[in-house]
Amino acid sequence: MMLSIDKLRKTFPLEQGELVAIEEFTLKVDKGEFICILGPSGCGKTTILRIIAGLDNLSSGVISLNGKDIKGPGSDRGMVFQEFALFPWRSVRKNIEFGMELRKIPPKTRHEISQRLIELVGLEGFENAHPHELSGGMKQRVGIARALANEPEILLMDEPFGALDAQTRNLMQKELLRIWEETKKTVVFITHSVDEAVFLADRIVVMSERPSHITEIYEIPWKRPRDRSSMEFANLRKEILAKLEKMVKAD
Amino acid sequence: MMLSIDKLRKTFPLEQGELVAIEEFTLKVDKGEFICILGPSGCGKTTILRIIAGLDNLSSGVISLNGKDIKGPGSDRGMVFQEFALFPWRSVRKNIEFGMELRKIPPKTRHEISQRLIELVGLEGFENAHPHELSGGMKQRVGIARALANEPEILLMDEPFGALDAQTRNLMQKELLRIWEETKKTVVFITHSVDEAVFLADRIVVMSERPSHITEIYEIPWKRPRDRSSMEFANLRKEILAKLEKMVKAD
Amino acid sequence: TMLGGDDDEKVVYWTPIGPNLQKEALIAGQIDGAITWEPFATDALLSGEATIYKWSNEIWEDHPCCVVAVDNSFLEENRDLTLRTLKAHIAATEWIINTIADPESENYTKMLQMGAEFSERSVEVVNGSVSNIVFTYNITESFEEWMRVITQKYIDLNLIEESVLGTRGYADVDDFVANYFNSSLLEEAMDIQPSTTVLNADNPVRLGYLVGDLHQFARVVANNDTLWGDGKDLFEVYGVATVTSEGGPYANGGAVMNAFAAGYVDIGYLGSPPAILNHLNGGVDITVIAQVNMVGSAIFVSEEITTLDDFNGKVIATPGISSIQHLMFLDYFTSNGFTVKAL
Amino acid sequence: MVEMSKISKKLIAFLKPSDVSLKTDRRIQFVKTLVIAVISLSMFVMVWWGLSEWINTAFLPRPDIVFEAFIDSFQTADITTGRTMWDNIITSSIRVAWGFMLAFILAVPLGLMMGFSKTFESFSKPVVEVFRPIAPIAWAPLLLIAMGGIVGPIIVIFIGVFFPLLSNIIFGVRSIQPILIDAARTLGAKRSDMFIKVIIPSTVPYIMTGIRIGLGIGWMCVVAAEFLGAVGGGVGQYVQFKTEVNRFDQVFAGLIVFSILGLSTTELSGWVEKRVSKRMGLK
Amino acid sequence: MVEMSKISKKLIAFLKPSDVSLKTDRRIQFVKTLVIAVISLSMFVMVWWGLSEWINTAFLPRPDIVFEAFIDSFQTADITTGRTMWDNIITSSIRVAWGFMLAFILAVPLGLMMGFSKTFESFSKPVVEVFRPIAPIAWAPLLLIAMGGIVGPIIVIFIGVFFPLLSNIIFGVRSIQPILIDAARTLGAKRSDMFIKVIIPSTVPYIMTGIRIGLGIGWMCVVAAEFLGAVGGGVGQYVQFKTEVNRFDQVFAGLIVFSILGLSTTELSGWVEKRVSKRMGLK
Ligand SMILES: Nc1ncnc2c1ncn2[C@@H]1O[C@H](COP(=O)(O)OP(=O)(O)OP(=O)(O)O)[C@@H](O)[C@H]1O
Ligand SMILES: Nc1ncnc2c1ncn2[C@@H]1O[C@H](COP(=O)(O)OP(=O)(O)OP(=O)(O)O)[C@@H](O)[C@H]1O
Ligand SMILES: [Mg+2]
Ligand SMILES: [Mg+2]
Repeated sequence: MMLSIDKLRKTFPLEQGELVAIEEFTLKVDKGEFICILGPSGCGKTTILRIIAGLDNLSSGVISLNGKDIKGPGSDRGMVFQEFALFPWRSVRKNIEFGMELRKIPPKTRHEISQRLIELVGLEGFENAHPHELSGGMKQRVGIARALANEPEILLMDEPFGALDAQTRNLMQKELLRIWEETKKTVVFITHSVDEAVFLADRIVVMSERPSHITEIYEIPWKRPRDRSSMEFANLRKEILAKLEKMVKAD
Repeated sequence: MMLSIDKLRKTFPLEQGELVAIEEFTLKVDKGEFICILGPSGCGKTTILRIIAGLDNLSSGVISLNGKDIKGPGSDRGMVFQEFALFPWRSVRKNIEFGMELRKIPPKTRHEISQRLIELVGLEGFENAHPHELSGGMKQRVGIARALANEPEILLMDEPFGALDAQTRNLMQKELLRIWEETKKTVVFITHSVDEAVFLADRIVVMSERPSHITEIYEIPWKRPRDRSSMEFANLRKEILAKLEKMVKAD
Repeated sequence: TMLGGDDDEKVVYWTPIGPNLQKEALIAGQIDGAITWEPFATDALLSGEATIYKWSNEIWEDHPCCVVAVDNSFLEENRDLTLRTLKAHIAATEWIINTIADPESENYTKMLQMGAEFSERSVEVVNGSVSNIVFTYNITESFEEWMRVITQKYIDLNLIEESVLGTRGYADVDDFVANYFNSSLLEEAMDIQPSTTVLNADNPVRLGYLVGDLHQFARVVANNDTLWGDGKDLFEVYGVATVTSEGGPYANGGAVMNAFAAGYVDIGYLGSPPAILNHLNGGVDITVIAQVNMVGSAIFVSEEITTLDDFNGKVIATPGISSIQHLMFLDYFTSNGFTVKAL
Repeated sequence: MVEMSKISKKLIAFLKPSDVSLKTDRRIQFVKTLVIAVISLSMFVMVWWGLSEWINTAFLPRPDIVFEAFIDSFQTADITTGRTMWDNIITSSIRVAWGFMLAFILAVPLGLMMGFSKTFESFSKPVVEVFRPIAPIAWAPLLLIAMGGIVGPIIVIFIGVFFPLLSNIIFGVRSIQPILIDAARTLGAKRSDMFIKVIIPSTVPYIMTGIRIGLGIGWMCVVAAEFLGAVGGGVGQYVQFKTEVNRFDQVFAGLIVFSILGLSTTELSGWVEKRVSKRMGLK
Repeated sequence: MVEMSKISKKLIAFLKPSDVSLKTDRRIQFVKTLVIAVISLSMFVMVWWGLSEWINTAFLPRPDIVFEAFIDSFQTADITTGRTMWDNIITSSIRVAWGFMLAFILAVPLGLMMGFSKTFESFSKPVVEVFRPIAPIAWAPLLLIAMGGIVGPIIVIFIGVFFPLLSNIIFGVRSIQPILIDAARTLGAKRSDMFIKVIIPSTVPYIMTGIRIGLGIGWMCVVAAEFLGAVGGGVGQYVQFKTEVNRFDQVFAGLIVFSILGLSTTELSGWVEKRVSKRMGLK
C-alpha cells in the first residue's frame, strides 16, 4: 500500500460560515494502481488532487504517502494539469527539464533523461518548440513528460484530456496507457468522461455532490486494451452514467 | 426540400497558392430535419455552416434556401455559436430581443416573445442577468433562444455543447430535442461527439479529411428519446468512430 | 568655470537669468558675469562682489535703448488716450531730466526713493544708476540710424531672415524703420493739456513694462500719485487711467512683445531690439511712438575676469534672448572672435 | 485586480502554509496592511525630517514646516498671486476639464470611425501619426503665445488627452470579438445597427481606459502649461512662483496638492470605469 | 495587433463581400493604404499651406519655409544656442537614456519585490502612492534649482519613467497564472527558484510594456525640463529659445524633430518588445 487517505475532510471559509467541500474521503491506493475519480462538477475532485499534491491543506483527517504524512508539495508526486500549465517561455525540452534543473542534475544527465522522455511521449522533432507552437494534445504530452521527469512515485492527473477534441482524446488515452505500462507509476486520474474512466481505470471512485463523500468504487479487472463497443463496457458505462445523472438531476 | 447545397467548393488563399478546404459538398435538407455533421478537425464543418449562414462566400457551387440563392446573412437562418457569442453588455432578455429590435418589432410584442422563449429554454428568473453571471449551459440556452427569436426557418448550430461538461451536455441535448419538437425547426448541427450525433440526428453526415467531401450519410430512423446503452446505439457509435479514427490515423 | 572651450576656439556661454536675480547667481557661482540693465549693474558693483567689465556706452556709443510702443488696433480706436499717455510720458521724462540736474532738490530725494521702491534696491544704488542712463523721448535722426544698424545686425546674425521684411510689407530696412518708428504722435502729443476728468475710468490703459528696469523710470514717475496733486498720478492728470498688464511686469522685452501678441498690453515700455525682432519675426502688430532712454546697461563680472580673453569658457547671464542686452552681448563677442553657446 | 488578489493569496499561502480560514485571514491581512502602512508613512516622515535636519538645505524643508505652509495656503490668499490654494485648484481643474471635454468630443467619433472604416483610417492615420509622437508639452510655448495664456493651456491639455483616448478607442473597436460581429449579422444587423448596437457598446470599456490614461497625461500638461506661463492662476503657477522666490516649503505644499489632485482623478475615473463596466454587465 | 488585423479583415469582408483571394486582397490593400497615405499627407501639407497663406499669421509659417528651417537646423550651428540640431538631439537623447537607466535599475528589483512579497508591498506602497500621483513635471522647477540644470532634468525623467515601469512590473508579477506557481511547486521549486525561474521570466513582457510607456513619458519630461531651464542644449531648449525670438519656422522644425524622435523611440521599443516576446516563446 502506498497512498493512504483517511477520513479526509476539507472546508473553505465563506463570508458567513464555511463551505464543506469534502465531508469524508477515505481511500487507499496500491503501488502501480490506476485510479479514476468521477463526480459531479464542484464535488471536490480537484481539491482532493491538490491536497495529495500538497498544494492545499486538509481541514481534518490523515493523508500519507508510504507511511509519511504529506506536508506541502514534493517531487515524489507529479501533477498534470487540465490547463497544461506549461512555462510559455521555455521550450519543450526546457519545460521537461525544469524539475531536474531544480534538483541540480548535471546538464548531460538532464539531456539524456529529457531525450528519453521526449521519445516516450512521442515529441521527437519538437524539442525546441515553444508551447504556443503546439496543439493541445502535444502540450499535454509535454505536461506528462515534465511530471515523469522527476521520477515521481505517483502521477496526479486533473482532467488532463478535458480540453482535447474527441479523436485526439482517444489517441492520448492509448498513449497514456502505454506510458503507464512502461513506467509502472501509480496514477490518480480525474475525469468527467465515464467512457474515459471505464477505458483506463483499475478502480473508479465515484463521488457524490457537495458536501461530498465516496458513493461507490468500481473495480475493473478487465485486461487492456479494452473494447469500447463490448457489451460489458456499455453496461458499466450506462450504470455509472445513470448514477451520475441522478445526482445532477436531484440538484 | 428546403436547403439545397450543390457541388459546393471552398478554397482559402495562402501566401503561396491556395488551400482547398472543401472539395465538394452536396446535400439536400428537408424541412424539419435534424442533420448532424461529423468530421475530423479542420475538415471544413464550420466553413460550411458559415457559408449557409451567409457569413462566408463559396468558391463555386450553388447553395439555395427554398429555391432562393443565399447571398449574405439573413434572419431566415439562425446561428448558435460554440463560443456562445452573446453580447456581454446586454441582459439575457436584451440578448434574446436583439434581432427583434433590428426588425423594429414594438417593445410590447418583443417582450411577449422573449418571455415565451425564456420559458421555452428554462431561464425564468434570469431575465435580467448578464452573460458573465451565467454558467456555460445557461449561456448556450440564451444563444438558442436568441436564434429562435428571429423565427428562422433553419437553425445552424456549431458545436454548441462543446464547451460544456458531460452532465450538462447530456441535459442540454435533451432540452434541444424538446425545443426542436416544439418548434419544428430544421436543424444543422455540428459536433465532434459521435455519441451526441447518434443521440440527436435524423441523418449524420460524415466528412473526410481536407480537401473534404462527404464520405458517408447515416440515416437514423429510430424514435426518440434514444437509449444510449442499447446495442444498436453502441454499434452505430462504434462504426462511425472507427471510420473517423481511421481518417485521423492515416494523418 | 564649469565648461571649458576647445583649445583653438574661444567659447562664451550664456544663460537667461532675470536682472534682479543675476547678482545672487554670481555670488552662488552659477555664472561668471552678466549683461544687465540699471540699476542692477550698479547694484552688483556696489555690492563689492563684481566689477563692471564695460558699460554699454563703451560697446555701442550713445546707443538708444528702451522705447514706448502701442498696439495698432488700440491706437486706431483710442488715438486720444494714446496721445494723452504719451504726453504723460513726455512730462515724466522731462521731470526726471530736470530733477537729475538738481541733485540737491527735494524732488531728487523723492525720485531716489521711488526708484528704490520700484527696483527693490537701495537709494544709493539708484543714485549711482541714474547718472548712467540718458533719459529722452524724441525719435531723432540718430535714433533711426541706430534702428537701421540694429535691424541689420539681427539680419546678419540670422535671427531675422531678410525675406521676412517683405512678408511684413516693408520694401527694405530703410522702409521698415521709416514706417515702424513713428514720430508724428509725439509731435501731436506735445499740445495735449491736462484733463479734469479721467476719460477711461472703467477701461484703464494696460501698461506693459519690465521688472525693476530703471530705464523705464518715466513710467514709474508718471504712475506716482504723490507728486502731481489731488492724489492723481501723472497719467490721470492727463485724463488716463492705467493698470499693469496681465502677467506683468515682464522679464524682458520679448515677454512684453508676447504679451502684446496675446492681447494683454495696450501700451508698452520695452527695448527697441525686441520691438524690432518680434515685430518682424512674430508679426506683432505695434508701432513705436517714443524713445525712453539711451545707454545705461553694462556687463558686470566676477573678479576672475579682467580681459576679453578671460571670458573663454565662462558663463554670462543675459535677461533673455530678445533683449537689447542679449543682442549687444552676441554682437560684442561674435565680432571679437568668440563662439557663443547657450548653457 | 482579480488576478492580483488571486496570486497574492496564492503567494501568501506559499510563503506560510496554514489553514487559517480565509475570512479571518482577510481581516488579519487588512489590519496588518493598515498597521504597516501607518508605520511606513511615519517612517517616511521621520526619514524626511531627519534628512532635512541633517542635509540642512533650503530645498528640503522640514515636514512640519511644509505642513504648516500647506494648511496656510488654503486659508489665506497668497500675496504674490492674490489667490488661495482653493482658487488655484479650481483654475487648474477647470483647465483640465476643458481640455478633456474638447478631446473627448473629437476623439470618440474619430476613433470609432478610424476603427470601423479601414479606408477612413488609411486616410487619417498618416496625419495622426505625424502629430501623435510629439510630446504634447512641446506645443506649450507656441500655443501659449499663439492662443494666449487662457486658451493655450487648454489646447495643450486637449492634445495630451486626445491621443491616448484616440488610440484606446481605435484599439477598442479592433478588439471587438469578430464572433460578435458575426452573431449580429446572422441576427440581421445592417451597417448602422452594427455601429450603434455592437461597436459602440463594446468599445465603452476601452473609452473608459482611455479616459483614465488621458486624464493622467492631462494633469502633466496642465502643470507644464502653468509653469510656462498660463494666465489666471493654477497650482502649477503657484509652484512656479514659489520656486522663483525660493519658498520651498510652499513648493512642497504645492506638490502635496498635486499628489492629492492626481490621486483623486485616478480614483474617480477608476470608480466611474468600474461602475460603467458593471452597468454594462462586463463584471 | 492580432485582433486588429482579424477584425479589420472581418469588417472589410462585411463592407463588401467578395471572394477575391486574400493574398491579392492583401497586396491590393497594401498599395491602397500607401496611395491613400500619400494622398492624405499631401492633402495635409496643402491644407497647412493654404491655411498659413489664408490666416497669414507668423504662428503658422508655410510648410516650405518650415522645411527649409528644418534642413538648415541640421546644417548650421544656431547663433542663439551655438549648436546644430544634431547636438540638441544627442543632448536630449542622452538625458532620456540616463533617466531611463536610473529608473530601470531601481524599478525592476523594487517592482519584483513589491509584486512578490505582500509584506514588502504593504510597507512600500503607501510611500509610493504619495509620490506616484504627482505629475513628474511638477518636480522640474524644484529639481532644476536644487540639483542644477544637468542632473535636475535627468531626475525629472527618472521620476517620469519610474512609476509606469514600477506599476507594470508589479502588475506583471500579479498577473502570473497561479497555476504556473502550482506547477513549479509540484516540480519541487523553493522560494528562490520560484523567483528566478518563474516570476522573473513571466514578468519580462510586462517590463517591456512598462519600458515603452515609460519612454513615452520620459520624452514628455525631457521636453518640459528643457523648457524650464535644463543646461547644455537639447531640442526642448531650441524650441523654447526659438519661441522667444518668434522664429516660428524654427519652432515647427523643432516639433518635427520631436515627432521623429518620439516615433523612433516607440518603434524601437516596440521592436525590442516583439523580439523579446519571440525569444521567450510568447509569440
Ligand atoms: N479556494 C477556494 N475557496 C473557496 N471555495 C473553493 C476554493 N476552491 C474550491 N472551492 C469550492 O470547493 C468545491 C470543490 O471544488 P473543486 O474545484 O475541487 O471541484 P471539482 O470537483 O474539481 O469540480 P469540476 O469538476 O468542476 O472541476 C467547489 O464548490 C468550489 O467552489
Ligand atoms: N479565413 C480563413 N483563411 C484561411 N484558411 C481558413 C480560414 N478559415 C478556415 N480556414 C481553414 O479551412 C479549414 C477548415 O476550417 P474549419 O474551421 O471549417 O474546420 P472545422 O471542420 O470546423 O474544424 P474544427 O472541428 O476544428 O472546428 C482549416 O484547415 C482552416 O485552417
Ligand atoms: Mg476540477
Ligand atoms: Mg469548427
